[in-house]
Amino acid sequence: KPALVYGTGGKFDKSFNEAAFGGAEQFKKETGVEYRDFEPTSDTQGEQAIRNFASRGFNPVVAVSFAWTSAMEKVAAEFPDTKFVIVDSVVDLPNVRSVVYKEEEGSYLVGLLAGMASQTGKVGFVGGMDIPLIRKFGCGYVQGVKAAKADATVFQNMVGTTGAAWNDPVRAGELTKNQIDQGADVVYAAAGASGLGVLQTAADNGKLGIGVDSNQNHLHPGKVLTSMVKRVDLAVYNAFKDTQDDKFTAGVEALGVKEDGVTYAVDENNKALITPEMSEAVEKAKADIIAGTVKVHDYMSDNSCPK
Amino acid sequence: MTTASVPLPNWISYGLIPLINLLLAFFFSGLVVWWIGESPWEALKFLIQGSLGRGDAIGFTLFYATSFIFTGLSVAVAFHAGLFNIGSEGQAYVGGLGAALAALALDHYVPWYVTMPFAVAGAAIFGAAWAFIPAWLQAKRGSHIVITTIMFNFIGAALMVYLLVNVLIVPGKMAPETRTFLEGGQLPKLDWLMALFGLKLGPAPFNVSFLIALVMCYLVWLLIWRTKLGYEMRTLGISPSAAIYAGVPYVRTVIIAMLISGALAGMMALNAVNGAAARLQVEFVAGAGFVGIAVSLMGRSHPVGIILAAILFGILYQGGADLSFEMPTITRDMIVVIQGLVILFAGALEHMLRPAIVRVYQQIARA
Amino acid sequence: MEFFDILVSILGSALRLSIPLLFTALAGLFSERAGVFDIGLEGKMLAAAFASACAAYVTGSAWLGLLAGIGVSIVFSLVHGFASITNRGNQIVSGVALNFVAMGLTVVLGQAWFGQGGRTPQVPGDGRFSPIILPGADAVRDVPIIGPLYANVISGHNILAYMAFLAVPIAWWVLFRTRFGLRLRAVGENPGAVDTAGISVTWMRYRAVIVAGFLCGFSGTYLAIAQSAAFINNMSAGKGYIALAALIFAKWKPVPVMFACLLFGFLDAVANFMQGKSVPGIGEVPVQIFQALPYILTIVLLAGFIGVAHAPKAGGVPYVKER
Amino acid sequence: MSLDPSAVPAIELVGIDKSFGPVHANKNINLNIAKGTIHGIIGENGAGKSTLMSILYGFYQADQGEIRISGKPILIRDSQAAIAAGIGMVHQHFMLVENFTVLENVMLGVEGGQFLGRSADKARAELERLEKEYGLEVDPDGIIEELPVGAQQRVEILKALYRGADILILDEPTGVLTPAEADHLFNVLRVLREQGKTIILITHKLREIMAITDSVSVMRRGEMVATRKTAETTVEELAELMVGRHVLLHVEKGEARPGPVLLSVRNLTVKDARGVTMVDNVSFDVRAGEIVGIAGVAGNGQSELLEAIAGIRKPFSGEIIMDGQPVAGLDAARRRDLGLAHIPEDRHHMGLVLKFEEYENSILGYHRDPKYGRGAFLDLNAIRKDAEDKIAKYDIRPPNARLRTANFSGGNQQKIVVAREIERDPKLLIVGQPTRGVDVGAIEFIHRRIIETRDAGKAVLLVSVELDEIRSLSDRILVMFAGRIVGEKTGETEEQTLGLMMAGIAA
Ligand SMILES: Nc1ncnc2c1ncn2[C@@H]1O[C@H](COP(=O)(O)OP(=O)(O)OP(=O)(O)O)[C@@H](O)[C@H]1O
Ligand SMILES: Nc1ncnc2c1ncn2[C@@H]1O[C@H](COP(=O)(O)OP(=O)(O)OP(=O)(O)O)[C@@H](O)[C@H]1O
Ligand SMILES: [Mg+2]
Ligand SMILES: [Mg+2]
Repeated sequence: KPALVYGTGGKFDKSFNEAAFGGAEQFKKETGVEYRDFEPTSDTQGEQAIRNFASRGFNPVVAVSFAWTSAMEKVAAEFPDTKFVIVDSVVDLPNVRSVVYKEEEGSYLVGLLAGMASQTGKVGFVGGMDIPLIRKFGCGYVQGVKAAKADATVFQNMVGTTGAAWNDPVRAGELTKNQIDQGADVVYAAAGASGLGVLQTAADNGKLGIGVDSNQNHLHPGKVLTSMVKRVDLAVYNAFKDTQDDKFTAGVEALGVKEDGVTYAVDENNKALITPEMSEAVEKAKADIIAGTVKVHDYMSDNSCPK
Repeated sequence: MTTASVPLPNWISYGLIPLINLLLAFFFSGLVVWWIGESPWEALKFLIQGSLGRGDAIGFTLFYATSFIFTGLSVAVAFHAGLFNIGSEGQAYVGGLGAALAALALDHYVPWYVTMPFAVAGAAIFGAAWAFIPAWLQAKRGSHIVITTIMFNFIGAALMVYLLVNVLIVPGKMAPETRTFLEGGQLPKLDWLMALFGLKLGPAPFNVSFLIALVMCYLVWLLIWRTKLGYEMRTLGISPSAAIYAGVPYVRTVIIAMLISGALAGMMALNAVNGAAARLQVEFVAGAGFVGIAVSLMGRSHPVGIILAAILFGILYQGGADLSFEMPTITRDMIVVIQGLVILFAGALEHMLRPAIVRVYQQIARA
Repeated sequence: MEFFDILVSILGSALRLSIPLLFTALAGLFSERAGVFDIGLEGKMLAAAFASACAAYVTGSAWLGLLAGIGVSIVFSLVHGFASITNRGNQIVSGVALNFVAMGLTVVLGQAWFGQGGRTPQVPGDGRFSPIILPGADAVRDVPIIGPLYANVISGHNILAYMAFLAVPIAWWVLFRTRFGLRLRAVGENPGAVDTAGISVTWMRYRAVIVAGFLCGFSGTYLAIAQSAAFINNMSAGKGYIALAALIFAKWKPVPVMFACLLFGFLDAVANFMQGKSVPGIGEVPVQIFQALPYILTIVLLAGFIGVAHAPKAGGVPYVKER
Repeated sequence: MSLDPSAVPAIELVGIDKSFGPVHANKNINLNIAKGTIHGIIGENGAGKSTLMSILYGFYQADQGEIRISGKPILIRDSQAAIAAGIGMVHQHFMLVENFTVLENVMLGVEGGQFLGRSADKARAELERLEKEYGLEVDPDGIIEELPVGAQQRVEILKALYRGADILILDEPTGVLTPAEADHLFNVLRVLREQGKTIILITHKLREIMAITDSVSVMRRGEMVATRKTAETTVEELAELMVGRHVLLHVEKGEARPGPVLLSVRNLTVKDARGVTMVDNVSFDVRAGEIVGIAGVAGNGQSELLEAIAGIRKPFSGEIIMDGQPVAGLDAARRRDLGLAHIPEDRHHMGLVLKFEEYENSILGYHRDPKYGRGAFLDLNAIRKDAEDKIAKYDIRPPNARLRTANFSGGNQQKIVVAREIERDPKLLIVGQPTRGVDVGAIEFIHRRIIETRDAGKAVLLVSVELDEIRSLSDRILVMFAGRIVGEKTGETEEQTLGLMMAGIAA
């Protein structure tokens, strides 16, 4: 019986967790196998939830969000025969699969679009909690923007430095407003639930937002340029599936553009916003990345971003 | 006639009335559960099973209880001196720094029992330090300690986050937390104690700081009811004017009471940091400081009462986790509701039932 | 972007951030002027935010949201009244208790109803109070100085924001120019005098806390469906306490209360703006400093460097005739 | 002025009964007061006078009994009802909003309209009219806390008149007044009587009863023990009725053998919180083996003087020398170490912690004494033993050291304090209102202890508003008026002479 532990954002956060939920649902639809899930509302609950599932014989136990890293380290060691999957972080244990994404690549693509869509040549980035992972988003985004407009400016802000930062749309909105006041006309939100505040503010001020994790274009049709889709659903789906057909492999799995782990979203909500030359350019960039002719720098490789 | 000044026997004032208040709090909590469409009885069942059903469950329960004993004592000591210390949360948080620094400094070189006294001292000193400024402001400037301690909770949080994110974090790690302490920096679990009762502790982080907590209960009892300082604190707490008459030094007493209160709050970190997580994490206090208020009110600021109340809340916290796991519609925040209701009924509404009970009592007394 | 634009931007942000403080502080003003201390402002704000978000989401009407927010907030006030007025309980303890109830209940219900980790779903357009562009805002936008000030600072807020500032003179007038205000202030100074004047102390105080609830309803609603578009766990984030501090800082006077709230709002805005930027001379200042600034300032102010603030004499003391 | 018995009385109280928890403050009280008369009520502290009046004014609710106003039974549920029935009251402790203006205080509750603006002007006019008519000058815009007590009392009276009271209750109005103010007050009362208003006057001062009332009732321990036409009674009779037996308050005591000076006060000035001078450049000595009494109308600075000597209140200037050592800088505890004992005026708020058990109060202020425990700890056994000894020696009832202090009666509470302070056998004993709210038996007991203390060669400083107490105990009497010591007399001095001095008239 597979089990899924969400991040603190909650199951229907229209973003990260909802994507994970989607993957699990798809698995259920295809295989008809039931699964259990749990939504911790505070950091302290994660460890107990993971342990509870493990001790009740659930397998695999999938935990999305880096917040459960240390919890996973502990519990996975306690239950060596159970298969664990952690998303967005690396836990180096024989029974743990760590799924990480090349967010820099996806961010590069949306950055490229942002750069082209911006009239002012100024764009913004609002991150959630100030951690390397989010800086990685920002770094890829900046590279994309510069690729489109070498002289463009990118304002970068972080909502906060604790878990609360994922849950503070008000502050996120204020930061967005600041960036808009400074001239930004496209703002990329990589801030979980706080991102909703970013998109809201952008829409309220007639500017464009960029969604993250799952396709958020529909939140404000015509006001969301695109979304950097992170296929968390894939990670969950694969985890469940592989364990079922016991093809489970431990170790690090890095999903990038090539593996279709990250991409940008186009649907009827934002078709009008993406001009032919934009889609042409972004598709080319995509091809180049896959071909390896374009190399997007990964912030976490050296904790720094090329200026 | 008014019943306010009719004396009641202790078993009613300190036993029956708090019990009834507690039951009221639970009754209303039950209503909430019922309101969101779950069965209160089912919920209660899960709550009890999840907190007392298995060895590790009991372990977790006592683990939480340990934290609450510390914070409960913290609130109680201040309360006896007439001070309402809402700052235990922040004092515990900052105390964690002291405990962690001791562990980080020593764990490479010495076994845990050598580190422990330093960790205790560190936690106590940092906690007390965080209580000092509010205490001083209350004593010297008369700035309301309730507001100042609340403010210090926020300031403490900002300070700790800054340190964890920019100073103590392990480079390259995502989560803002210190490195994991080695054995030498940790407080060992109490498996043997559980074993005595034929229980398996399992993964539960029930650890030595529980014993430290019990020692503190005894010391606090001594302080309040057996020492001259305690006598002065109680005098000040009950009747400030009598304290002046008796020559109780206001400034000194207030500050000392708050320092002790802060130190006790700080020691809560021993349980969470050195005992359980073996590292200093952001927001590790997780509300234990506030639970202390409820615990102290329920326990009538007496160590024995506090131990009982702390265990009760331990049951709530551990059982609540299991409950929310079994009944996903009930999140663990249900505990916060119960906690609030307990404070409301055992604290703010403590006199609500007294007149009625006095009448009943007088009926029986006459008959 | 040169200094003036920055200023305009910060001022606008400061204004937005000070609104919830203003409503809440005014709420505290009425309650405490009547001798009922209210640490529970925080909780009332939170409960109101949740109620308004739910109502607005379900009905799609911002005004019904406001109504719900006010209603729930008043219910909390009444509980506080029941504990501290009728049962003469400790007012601070009661306030603390209600804060916990609000903090927990909102998440429990939110999770049970919407399954979004305690948040409510996004409230669609009409469910929100959206910015109002004051007449001529766009016209004067390009006029130097006043143009941007009018267009970006004065104009472009939602109706609640303007209500907040309207509430200040009204509060003043009610407190100092009406019978209700006279009695309210009297009951906070010497309930005995009010009682012997043949006025019910209890009823007076209840009315005061109800007004407080009413105003907290606005601040909560503003948080949830004006400033943002949904309820978020613990979204009041200590604003209730800051408002309380502003109230003390302003020595329980309406107009100073407004300035105190604007000051705290300004600090918050600066904190947001400064983050990531480096202060000349000092270099990059950690955000935490700015985040802690309002609290630190509060301490400094409370330390009496503003001169002793005289709380209403009967504040915090239940009215007990017979021992 | 009509004292015609056939006329319907203005006020009839029938079987009024009231308890505060254990305190039976009013026991089945019956009282008739004729219209257009001034009726006095006297009684010890704690006798139940204020309670009875507060019931008539609807401030408290009687547990039983009926109130009739000019014949009609009425239910006085709250002060509103009382005011409606034409009753006005000036409370023992003023009921004024201190940071309001006089006008605001007068208007409170009868604002005449939702909005203050215009109605305030009307009120001002009316107020000024009343001030003229009765000669009760106060500045309508003065802030209460800045007014002298006398003026504040005028405001209270104006409040009542403004509400159109026909029945005016004054609870110990002269306690806080200078004689001049008191005389003025009485003139006002006479004017009111001429106008047919009915007045009830509570006081401890028999002189005043004789001077102004038409009839008088006496209360003792919650009961109404007698009512007399003033013309047909005497001070002696009233005094006897008050305390329940023939009073010879003169305790027999031997000659004083004054020794060396143990307390000397030099140019002491004390100001209260508002900066008003309460003790004004006072100097005097107290010698070993003598009792020095300080007489004076309440509120003339005796309390402040006492507290300054005890180290509870900071002097503004001047010296206090105890046994040759200046102590102005020391706190209460240090002064105790030097051999000071202090029986405070207010046992409920200073002398005792009512929530403590008896034995805990038996060490209040001396808890740091090594005899009650070494080092940081208290030796409970020693303390309880010690407490039980005192209980036996002072016949404190019930004899139970573990009983909550609040559950002792006032007299016994007072004995607890007296025992604690006197058993220290101090060098210097300062005593404030030792027998306030204490029954006669206890009074004599306490008086004897105080004299024994003197005879044991201690210095005793006694402050009391009860002249008889002062006269019967003191070897020397200092009379205090308006913060000054206006003269010194011996214990044998005539009551009248002292009275005049206390009034600030003769020296
Ligand atoms: N509000 C109250 N609650 C409890 N007990 C009270 C209250 N007011 C008075 N008492 C008690 O009732 C008794 C009578 O009090 P009361 O004030 O009527 O006496 P009094 O005759 O006015 O004394 P005094 O001459 O000092 O004014 C006293 O024992 C007093 O302690
Ligand atoms: N302020 C007070 N607070 C609490 N209890 C009080 C208060 N005043 C009086 N009491 C209680 O009321 C009872 C009677 O007090 P009071 O001062 O009237 O003494 P009393 O009735 O005159 O008795 P006696 O004077 O003969 O000792 C006592 O139990 C006393 O503790
Ligand atoms: Mg009286
Ligand atoms: Mg008495």
